[in-house]
Amino acid sequence: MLLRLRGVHVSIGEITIIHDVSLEVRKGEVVALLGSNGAGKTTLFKAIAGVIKPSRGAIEFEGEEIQHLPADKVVQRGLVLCPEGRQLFPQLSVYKNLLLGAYVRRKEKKKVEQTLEWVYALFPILRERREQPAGTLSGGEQQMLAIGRALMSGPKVLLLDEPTMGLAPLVVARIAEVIKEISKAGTTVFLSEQNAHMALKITERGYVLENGRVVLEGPSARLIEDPVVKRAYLGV
Amino acid sequence: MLRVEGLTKKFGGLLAVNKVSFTAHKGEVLALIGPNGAGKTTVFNLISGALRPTAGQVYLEGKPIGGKKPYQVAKMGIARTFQTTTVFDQLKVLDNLLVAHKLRTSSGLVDTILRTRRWKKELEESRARAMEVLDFIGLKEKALAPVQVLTQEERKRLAIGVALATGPKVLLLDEPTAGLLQEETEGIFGLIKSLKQRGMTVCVIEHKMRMVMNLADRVVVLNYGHKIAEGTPEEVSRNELVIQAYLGGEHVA
Amino acid sequence: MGASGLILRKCMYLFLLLIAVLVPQVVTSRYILQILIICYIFAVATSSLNLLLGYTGQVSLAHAGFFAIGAYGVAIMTTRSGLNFWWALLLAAAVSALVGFLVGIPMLRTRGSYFAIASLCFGVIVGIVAGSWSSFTGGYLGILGVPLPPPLNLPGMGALGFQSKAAQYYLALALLLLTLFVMHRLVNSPLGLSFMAVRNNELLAGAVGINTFAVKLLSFTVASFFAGLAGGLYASFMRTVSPEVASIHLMFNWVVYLLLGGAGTLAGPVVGTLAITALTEVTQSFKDYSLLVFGALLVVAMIYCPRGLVGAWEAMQRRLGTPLKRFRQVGVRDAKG
Amino acid sequence: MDVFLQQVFNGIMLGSTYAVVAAGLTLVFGILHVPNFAHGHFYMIGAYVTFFLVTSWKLGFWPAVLLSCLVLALLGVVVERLAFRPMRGQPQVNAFISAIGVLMFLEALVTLVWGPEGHRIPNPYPATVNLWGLVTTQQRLLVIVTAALLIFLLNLFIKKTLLGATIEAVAQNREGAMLVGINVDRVSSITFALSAATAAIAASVVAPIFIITPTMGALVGMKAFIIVILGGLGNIPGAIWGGYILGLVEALGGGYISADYKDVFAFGLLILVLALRPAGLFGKESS
Amino acid sequence: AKKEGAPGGQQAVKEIVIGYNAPLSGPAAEYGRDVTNGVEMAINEINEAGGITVGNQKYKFRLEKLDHRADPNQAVANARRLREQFNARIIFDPVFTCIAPQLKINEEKGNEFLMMAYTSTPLVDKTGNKLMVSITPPFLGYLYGFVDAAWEEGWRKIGMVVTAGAYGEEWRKLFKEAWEKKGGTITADQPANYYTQTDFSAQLTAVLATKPDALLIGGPSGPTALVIEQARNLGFKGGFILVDQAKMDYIIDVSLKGKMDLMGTTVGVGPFTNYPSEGAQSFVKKYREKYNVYPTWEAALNYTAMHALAKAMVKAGTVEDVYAIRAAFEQVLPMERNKYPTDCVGILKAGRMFIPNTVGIIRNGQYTSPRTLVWWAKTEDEFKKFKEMMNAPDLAKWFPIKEYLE
Ligand SMILES: Nc1ncnc2c1ncn2[C@@H]1O[C@H](COP(=O)(O)OP(=O)(O)OP(=O)(O)O)[C@@H](O)[C@H]1O
Ligand SMILES: Nc1ncnc2c1ncn2[C@@H]1O[C@H](COP(=O)(O)OP(=O)(O)OP(=O)(O)O)[C@@H](O)[C@H]1O
Ligand SMILES: [Mg+2]
Ligand SMILES: [Mg+2]
Repeated sequence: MLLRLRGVHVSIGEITIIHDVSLEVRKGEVVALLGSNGAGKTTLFKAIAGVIKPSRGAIEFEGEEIQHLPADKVVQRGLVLCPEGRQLFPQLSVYKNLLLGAYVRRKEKKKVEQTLEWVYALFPILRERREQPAGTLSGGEQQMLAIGRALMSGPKVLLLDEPTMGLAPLVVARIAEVIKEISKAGTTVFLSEQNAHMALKITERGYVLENGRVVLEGPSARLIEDPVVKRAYLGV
Repeated sequence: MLRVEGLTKKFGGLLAVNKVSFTAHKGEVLALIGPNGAGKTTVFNLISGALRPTAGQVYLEGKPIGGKKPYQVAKMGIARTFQTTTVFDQLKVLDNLLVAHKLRTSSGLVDTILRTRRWKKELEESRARAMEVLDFIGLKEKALAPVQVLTQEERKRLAIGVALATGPKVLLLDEPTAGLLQEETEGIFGLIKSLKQRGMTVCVIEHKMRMVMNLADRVVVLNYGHKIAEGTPEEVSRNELVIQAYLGGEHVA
Repeated sequence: MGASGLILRKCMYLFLLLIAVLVPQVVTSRYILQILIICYIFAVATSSLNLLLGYTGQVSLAHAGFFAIGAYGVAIMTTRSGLNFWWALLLAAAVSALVGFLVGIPMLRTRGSYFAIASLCFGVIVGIVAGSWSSFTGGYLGILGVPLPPPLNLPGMGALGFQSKAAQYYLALALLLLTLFVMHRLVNSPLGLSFMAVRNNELLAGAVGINTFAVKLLSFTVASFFAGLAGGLYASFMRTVSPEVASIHLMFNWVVYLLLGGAGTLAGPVVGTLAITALTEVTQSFKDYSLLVFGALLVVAMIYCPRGLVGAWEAMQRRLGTPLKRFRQVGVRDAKG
Repeated sequence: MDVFLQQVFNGIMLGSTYAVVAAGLTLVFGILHVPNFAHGHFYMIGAYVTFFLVTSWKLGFWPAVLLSCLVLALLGVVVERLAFRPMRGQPQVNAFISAIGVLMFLEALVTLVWGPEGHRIPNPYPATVNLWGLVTTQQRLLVIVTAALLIFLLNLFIKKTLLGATIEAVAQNREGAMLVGINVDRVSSITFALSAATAAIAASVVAPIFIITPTMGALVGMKAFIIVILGGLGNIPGAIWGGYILGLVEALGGGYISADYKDVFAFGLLILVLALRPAGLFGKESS
Repeated sequence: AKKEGAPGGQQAVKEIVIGYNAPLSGPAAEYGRDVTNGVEMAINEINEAGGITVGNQKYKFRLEKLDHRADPNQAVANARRLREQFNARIIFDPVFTCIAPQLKINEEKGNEFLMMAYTSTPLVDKTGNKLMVSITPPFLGYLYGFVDAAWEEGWRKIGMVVTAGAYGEEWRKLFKEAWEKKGGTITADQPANYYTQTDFSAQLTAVLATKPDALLIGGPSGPTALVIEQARNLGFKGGFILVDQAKMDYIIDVSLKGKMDLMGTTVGVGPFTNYPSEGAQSFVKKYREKYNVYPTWEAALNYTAMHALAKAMVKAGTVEDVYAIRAAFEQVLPMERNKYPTDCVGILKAGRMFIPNTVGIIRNGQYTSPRTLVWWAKTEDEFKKFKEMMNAPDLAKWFPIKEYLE
């Protein structure tokens, strides 16, 4: 088991946002996390990545508890979050953003070079915009950069938080493909999405989060057929 | 109603918008689509005065508005929303609308301090207008709530409400449903539809094609700053160029 | 806000006002009255700074400059041209507002820290001019013999003199109340909302038709007017002016009063001024260690009450769940009652 | 003409200190967005520590400067930890107030320890030199050379090293930086250490020419803020140019404008510059 | 507050609080400290000697210090606090801008206090305040004294790099007038800000280009020393005239660490540390031992003034009636010869004590004996009478200043 959550609670201020969530992601899987607006997907991802601390429960990564680690230590272990809202470095160039993505393995120059080439191959537009400050990219370009940056560290598990938000259909399709490619290249992907169509199409299993609780889980093919999912997430 | 002629914008060496022209007629919904980075938001910025065009002109009811400041453009009757939802999150819901309606009032400093009859009258009018908008966007119950307690979808509604409260002739909406669930998207969809029924001219940037197909009277497609197609949704979605640049082989959204 | 909350709040304000009015009847100490008088004057200056910094979101560091313009204006007009104090006060405040308007035009083109530093430069310039233009300002020695306000002839009440400390106290209190009244009306109006809109999001404010530059300029001018008014009264009560009235220390003090009281609240400037002044007087007893203690306290206070005393009070209220809920960002609705 | 050259030289010497101090301030103010109004007080303490080491510990000048640099780096870290880190997420003015608290504390502390009177550091290189008609002292030349070297190294560090890039990254997006594995707290500490250390060097090399007093930092700090803004926030070359420009303006103004008003011109000029270029001389206006 | 002192049947010793209102932090803190030390030392001495007896009551003094940071507002608040909370009827203050507003409240009925003002500006003599004693020699004495001394040195062309601000401006204006009346010329006038600047090369370069015989310089002593050093570094060989704010002994001993040769020939306020009188020398010794800092004119003048005050209280037979105490000064002065570090032989109606200006000259790196200017004597005879009261009568010179010959 690569990633396992046991009874995780997360509170921000006085409000508890995540209640007693337990879930698992196995090595090599692509898993979806569905949920409406404000269900707590982002919060849960942030807790896994160490940006916020869970108030209760345990998060295990490769068999070790990591819920007490700060975010940078979590990244070092190979668990990387590609955050909602992208969180780029707006005044740095695209290239420097990518380079900083490889911060945790800055010593392995060769590997970083290779990954950079791979990322440029996945998103050719980034190569074109190499020297442009990240803040001046269009929304879609920024999203690609964010994914690219997350990939630069060579993660074992990639947490993708709504990578297709506000993107053109063509790009959504492109990102879906990229996710498949990433997965093929050996990275485990945990994907939070509102675009249930896309998410369920490319994943094997899924969890549905509502009001901070897991209300449904199972193989993606089965979830697509679930009437609740159909009405709320797929539209009839 | 709103006419854009030869609009061009250069950022350094980058031609973000290149000689784009189109017209939005009164009471229609015009959708602006195109790949990421095509220049859609930039077009909105140029129309609303947030950016100065490198070349070209924008006309509202025949009057040129190019080169005007955003607040002047708003006064002339063009209201907009932003791609990332922006409302005044330090104010209450009602206050968001009141401040948006302020451009239709004329009370000044002295009126405010003395609370003159004009001030009172205008405040009443503003309130009435704000309540009307609140009713329309379905946030009447939350009038006195601080914005922080609103959900994402409610904020999107409020953003549209803020734009409406300025009393516009033309409404520019930049991805009003980004990040919303299907169910919620329908809600915003309904909102735009009823706006159209009331005769509002709406320009909308959208990536959700199903919404575009159902809502738009006409569609303008941008790619790399150029207009590559214009027409009814059906025409556009059959257009080879558009399929190649934007829609891709099969599209479901 | 519930109606009962509103009434409760009103009662509290009335109660506080009553206390303020009764002070000179109970307190005979000239020392305490002196401190309170200056506190009220500084509270006026801080409140006007609040309009800019707290409500419009523009960190202006020029405020002591306008205070000084008011102070020197009154001093010069009363001692040189023998103008009646009251006219001089009004005129000096008007001059301060005019200068604010004129220098606001270039300075407000800048934003954020740039504006802060540009305004700081203006404040420094006023200080230099006050110290150097000796034929006009008396140089670093300043101007001596500024008169007290002459008696006011009130219909039916006879002449009201300002010789006594108590009378001076009431005058300062009246000025403070006037300022708070004007601020209250401004803040609880669409105009005030437009100030807050600029603070909150300038881009959006422009998009909904607010001339953000004009709003900032208006806020700057009004703030300058009240700073000038405060300065004028200060000159008269101190009976002298010197370039210290333009010192950046004075201005930093006000920023501290404002932030520790609670920026963006009406009560904040008053609470902050009273609290910090009291604290300064207390820490004086630490002698050589007073600034050490004061400096450390400032940091600690900023850490534990980032939104100032009023903010901390509100947070406490919220936790206790009493109806006295929101002082902050009072909406127009509240203004009606 | 000779006089003019001499004035230019005077200006460059003044500007050298300004440039270094302002560049140090840019690191924390421009990049980390901490309006450290106590930066000038770091400068002051740097001078005092050197003074103490030279006079009480009888250390040589350069060892004293180096040690002072280390002490100040430590002080920078401590101040960041205690006074600025808790201020994260609050509006910038809050940190500004905190900085005022810090500077009051530091000034009072130095006054307690060393008294309010001025002190002098023995001048290690007092000899006068005559460079093609320019009259000056070795120490002044040293100030210019040290500043130039320091500026060069600092620029290299920020622009060319990954650690430099991480400082910029943290500045622009703290959460983003955490998510790529940067230890944000450590970067803040390093930045403060660097900033305080450069101030200490600048103070230590000029102090032998001047007098050190507990209040010497206040004005330098304020000028550093003005320079940082003049050059464009967060723009290190801008701050350096700004420093030299202010030095030259002061020298030429002091020499040619015969009035108490030269500062009025200098500050007025700044307002004018900002009115015309609202993001500073070298800043790009971001929309 | 007056506390009951020793318990038991003996007569209790009461306490008189002396208020001290001065800058104890900020740029003027050093100055404030020097003044305090003087007052404090006098108080300690008096107390150790058993205090004073007024009527049949024994009193000791207590000094209550408050910091006004040179801020007039704080100064007034402090004054009120001292008067009210500590019942201090005497307040020392060494900053004119802070003294001025206090002179507006010290005659209030029921709130009277005696202002011990350490300030040389003529403005203070014109306030007509009846409860003020000013305890420095007048500014004009130095100005005219220096002009004469400089002329005698043979200097004719003077360049000016004086501290900016009105104090400096007053110096520049009056010096220029007086100098040109003598027939000299001013070659250049480049004021510098001694409080904020540390490098004066710019002004010096410009002024030295006009080849003056001597420079009129000065502001606070520390920066003045820098000006001297920097002028020499720029190759200047001529003389210096120091405005009265700068003290040459402090400059040489503290700022220049004894590098006397830099001074060349310099005219300025006569050095206090080697003032040739018993009173001064024993004070210097005591002071050094006690405070381990440099004794200045500020300390010495305030020390003497505090002693004069104590005597005045005894003479007046009251510690409360400040009008009577003020009036008693006229009776207790002159102070005995050589018991005190500075001369203090009388007092003007306006409140200024008769303290001579001391003009010192360093010639070719050597001190010469200073001269003390008796500015208040109307006639030669009067001068002779005063001369006999002074610590070092040989140095005295009659130097009437018409502004003060009431
Ligand atoms: N900093 C915060 N303070 C208070 N409440 C918060 C904060 N962050 C998130 N929340 C609340 O927590 C809940 C879950 O938010 P979260 O962002 O995790 O949802 P999400 O599923 O990612 O939604 P979305 O689809 O909009 O991204 C929401 O109700 C939100 O309002
Ligand atoms: N201020 C700027 N400076 C430089 N380039 C810019 C600036 N603003 C936008 N651009 C560039 O202009 C192009 C058009 O951007 P725009 O934001 O208009 O795209 P868009 O069509 O709205 O895309 P999306 O759907 O992703 O939001 C992009 O390539 C972007 O990088
Ligand atoms: Mg989310
Ligand atoms: Mg866009």
